[in-house]
Amino acid sequence: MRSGSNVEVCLPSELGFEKVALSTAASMATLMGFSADRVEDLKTAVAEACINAIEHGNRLSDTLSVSIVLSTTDDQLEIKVLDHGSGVSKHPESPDIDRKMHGDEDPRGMGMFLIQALVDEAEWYQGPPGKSFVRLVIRLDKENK
Amino acid sequence: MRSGSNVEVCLPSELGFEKVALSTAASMATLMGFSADRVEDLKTAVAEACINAIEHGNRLSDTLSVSIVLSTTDDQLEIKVLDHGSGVSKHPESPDIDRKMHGDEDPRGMGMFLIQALVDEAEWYQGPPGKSFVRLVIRLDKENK
Amino acid sequence: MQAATKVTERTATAASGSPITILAFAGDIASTSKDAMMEAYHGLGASVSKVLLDFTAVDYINSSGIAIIIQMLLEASRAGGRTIAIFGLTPHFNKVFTMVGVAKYASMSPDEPTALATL
Amino acid sequence: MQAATKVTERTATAASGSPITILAFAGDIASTSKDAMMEAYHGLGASVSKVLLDFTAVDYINSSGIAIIIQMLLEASRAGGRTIAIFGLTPHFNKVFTMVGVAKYASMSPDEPTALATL
Ligand SMILES: Nc1ncnc2c1ncn2[C@@H]1O[C@H](COP(=O)(O)OP(=O)(O)O)[C@@H](O)[C@H]1O
Ligand SMILES: Nc1ncnc2c1ncn2[C@@H]1O[C@H](COP(=O)(O)OP(=O)(O)O)[C@@H](O)[C@H]1O
Repeated sequence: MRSGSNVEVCLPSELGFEKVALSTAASMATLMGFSADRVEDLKTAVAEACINAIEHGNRLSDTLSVSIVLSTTDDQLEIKVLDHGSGVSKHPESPDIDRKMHGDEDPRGMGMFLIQALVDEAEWYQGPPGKSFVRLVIRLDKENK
Repeated sequence: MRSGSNVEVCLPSELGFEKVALSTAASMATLMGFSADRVEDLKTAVAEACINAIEHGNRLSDTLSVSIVLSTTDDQLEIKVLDHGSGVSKHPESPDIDRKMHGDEDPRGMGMFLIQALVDEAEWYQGPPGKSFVRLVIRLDKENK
Repeated sequence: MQAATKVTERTATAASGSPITILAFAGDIASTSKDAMMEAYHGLGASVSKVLLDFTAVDYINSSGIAIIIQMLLEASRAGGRTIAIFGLTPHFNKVFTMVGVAKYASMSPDEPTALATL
Repeated sequence: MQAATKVTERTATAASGSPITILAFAGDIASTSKDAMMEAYHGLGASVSKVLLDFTAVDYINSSGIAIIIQMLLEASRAGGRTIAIFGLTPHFNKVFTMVGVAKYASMSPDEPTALATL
């Protein structure tokens, strides 16, 4: 595979389509040689990033789309998920199951936590419309660690 | 799923990336409710269409990409695979295994035949650069026939 | 575009002899699953004290889906005296459920026999 | 970006008692597989008269890959006296191989025991 090969996917802002992005990302990662375990981690991270872009970024608008840019280098896969919102302004607290079980915290609010826990790098950028994104990276040298 | 939801994928003109498109298409078709059998047929048709776009249309150029546009309606999935070549000017003969086994025909040359055999509609269009494409359709009402 | 969540109810007997109600899910577990899942849960008789959630036929779960399960655990804990346990998750989702803390409030087993043995 | 094709050679005995050479493929069968596949085929001793191609561990085959198999069948037919049979294809690729006519020149069985029984 040429280093620097890019794949781009555009999705409608409709829940469920995150599964299309997840399949595309899983296929790329498998081709690059990531193990089945890490591909599973990536699938969940990409799904959560797309759900957030669809729901929070594009607010389910049927005129806005979510872009996913997958870029490969020899040793890593970088995935940017872009939406038309203003981006993530503050990182939520990590979910606290005890607080959730006492009704002191919304049962939701686990997406960004999972993304961060499942990939090697996750960063959120606020940009002009269409250019807010989260950038995920998984690295091949983290295999078998 | 909203009727008219579109997904677009852009691939580099590098053999192997057809597998990324095939995964994306398979995921869309599965979400729409196509059976596992028909999803397998679609995977092969999309892979062959992408291989032709990469090899014949874009001639493996690292500056040209292949676009795949997947459009859904209530009862069908349409997939266009676009490249930067001048398109298919004449349809090849169907492959003849006897001629191949006698060395009278190239062992290759089965892609377009398979595409046509595996989907409900397949048409090739010659267009300006970036706009030559093959259009594939699978219809839900052909399920269980 | 989400695959509809199917919920099937069946009963079994735990190793201890207690009757167990199993809610088996199939399809996706996502925000759209909420009604199907919570209706099935609310439909359980008040006397049901042990519930097993069967994820064997599920292959996609997202964080909104996990929130529905947390909601169930919270209702069970509030009602008091009802135990919920989980089986049939893939190793990946076993890890994810553990990461978000679900494992602290519901025991998780690989399959039905193992789950029944622990109740 | 193609997964490298692995070819492993092993031997077995057919129901008829004849010795069989099995070439087992793993990975993708595509244009990039040509060298690995044809080298393995050319490496077979001249005395080998029955060859089974095992596709059990293959999950992607494209038309360029099928062309390589036709090339093998053609060489076997030209050499004379060598039979090639196929097993382990998924139902989908079984259909595809039949569509392009490969089934006319190589018998296709679902698995190894069935293939050995027919040789
Ligand atoms: N792409 C995004 N654009 C705007 N806001 C976002 C985006 N992603 C996440 N957020 C904000 O961060 C919060 C936490 O997100 P997350 O942890 O995924 O949980 P949930 O989506 O269940 O609320 C969201 O509720 C939202 O306010
Ligand atoms: N996208 C395309 N652009 C230009 N020519 C094409 C394209 N797809 C197919 N062709 C032409 O049609 C021929 C037959 O294609 P196909 O049946 O797929 O077999 P193969 O690719 O093995 O030659 C190709 O050799 C090529 O000349």
